[in-house]
Amino acid sequence: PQKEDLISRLKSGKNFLRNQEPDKAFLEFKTALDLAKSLKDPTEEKKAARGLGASLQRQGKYREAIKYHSMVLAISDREGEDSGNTEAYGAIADCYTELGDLEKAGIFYDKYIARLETD
Amino acid sequence: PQKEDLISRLKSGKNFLRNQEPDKAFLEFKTALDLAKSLKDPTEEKKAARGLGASLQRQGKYREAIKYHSMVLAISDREGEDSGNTEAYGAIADCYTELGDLEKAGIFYDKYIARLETD
Amino acid sequence: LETVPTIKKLRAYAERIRLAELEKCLSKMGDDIPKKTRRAVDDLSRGIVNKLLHGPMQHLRCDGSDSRTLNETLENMHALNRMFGLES
Amino acid sequence: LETVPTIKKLRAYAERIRLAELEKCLSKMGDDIPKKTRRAVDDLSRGIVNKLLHGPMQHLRCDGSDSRTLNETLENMHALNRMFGLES
Repeated sequence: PQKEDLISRLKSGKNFLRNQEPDKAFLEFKTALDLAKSLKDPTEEKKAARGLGASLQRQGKYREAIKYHSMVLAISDREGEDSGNTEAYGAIADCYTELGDLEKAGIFYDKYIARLETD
Repeated sequence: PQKEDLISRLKSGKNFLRNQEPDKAFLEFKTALDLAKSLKDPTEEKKAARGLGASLQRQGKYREAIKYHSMVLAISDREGEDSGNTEAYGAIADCYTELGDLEKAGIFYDKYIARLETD
Repeated sequence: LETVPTIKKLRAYAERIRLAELEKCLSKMGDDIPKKTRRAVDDLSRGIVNKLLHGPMQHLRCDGSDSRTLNETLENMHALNRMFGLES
Repeated sequence: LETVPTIKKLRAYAERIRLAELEKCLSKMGDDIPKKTRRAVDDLSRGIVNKLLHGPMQHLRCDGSDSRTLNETLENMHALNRMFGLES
């Protein structure tokens, strides 16, 4: 069913990322995101958003990547469940670093660092 | 049989160590070492020797601890299988540091560090 | 702010190690790893890396209000660059 | 040689983190963990710690033959003491 398709999209997106094919990864994660939304599955929705962010980062599209990494934070806020936030803060900061906006990067790294000792 | 007794001695020695009762841990590991020898089981023999070293270290008996940690290295040489050596080198160096012999400690830390990147 | 790129490089360095070791671990565990196990192992790898990085990361950030702190922060950065080979 | 105690303290610091995270992981995995899994998880925790410590540990040792290296080694030591709170 849809859930199986979702899981397999996430898996294949990950494999494309590993094999340095971020454009193909992006398409898989995009489908996964739509599926996760229609299934109302926030955990998988976060995974898809993170995957989309990572795919765009690998392609040097840092502004768009920030959009998707921020989506992870938004889902956390919506669900009152903050798994994945540490990684999202770190990734957003990495993107701002690449864009040369060290001030903004610092702000997000501070959030990232504050969470390193939590689980 | 003997093998089960050996495994349970190792386990209970570990628990005593965790509960800060190194003298009781020592006795368990000692029995385990004898069992492992009579069963000719080098893997468990190393675990027992390491446990004995750790128990003595916790009691401040560093010279004796070095003897047992060195036993791990000797078993490795005998069996041509070097698992546990990284930890043994590090522990021996720790003991020499406690004894104030920083020269000897340095020699063993060098062996330890050289192995950190291997598996 | 000069230390920001070092934070990024140190994160990437640690993540490479984490992923390599995680992959080795999963391949040793064979196929059909229960989801609970898979999750626990992932958490373990992140937990160790994050807790080990916490101290260095914190000491790469300073509010810059006094120069002693700033100098120390830069010294920390230089030491981390050397120790983890982050400049190359 | 002055850096030797720092090596010991850094090892102990990392080992505390490793054991705490390992215990959390094993408790999440429940009872009856297959021996292969138990072993793989232990190797994972050691692998990550050892590989992360390799750089800093190496840079705490120097043959002392030239003073530049010695100075750098001492700077590395001071930075590690600060960053991991090893002096207290």
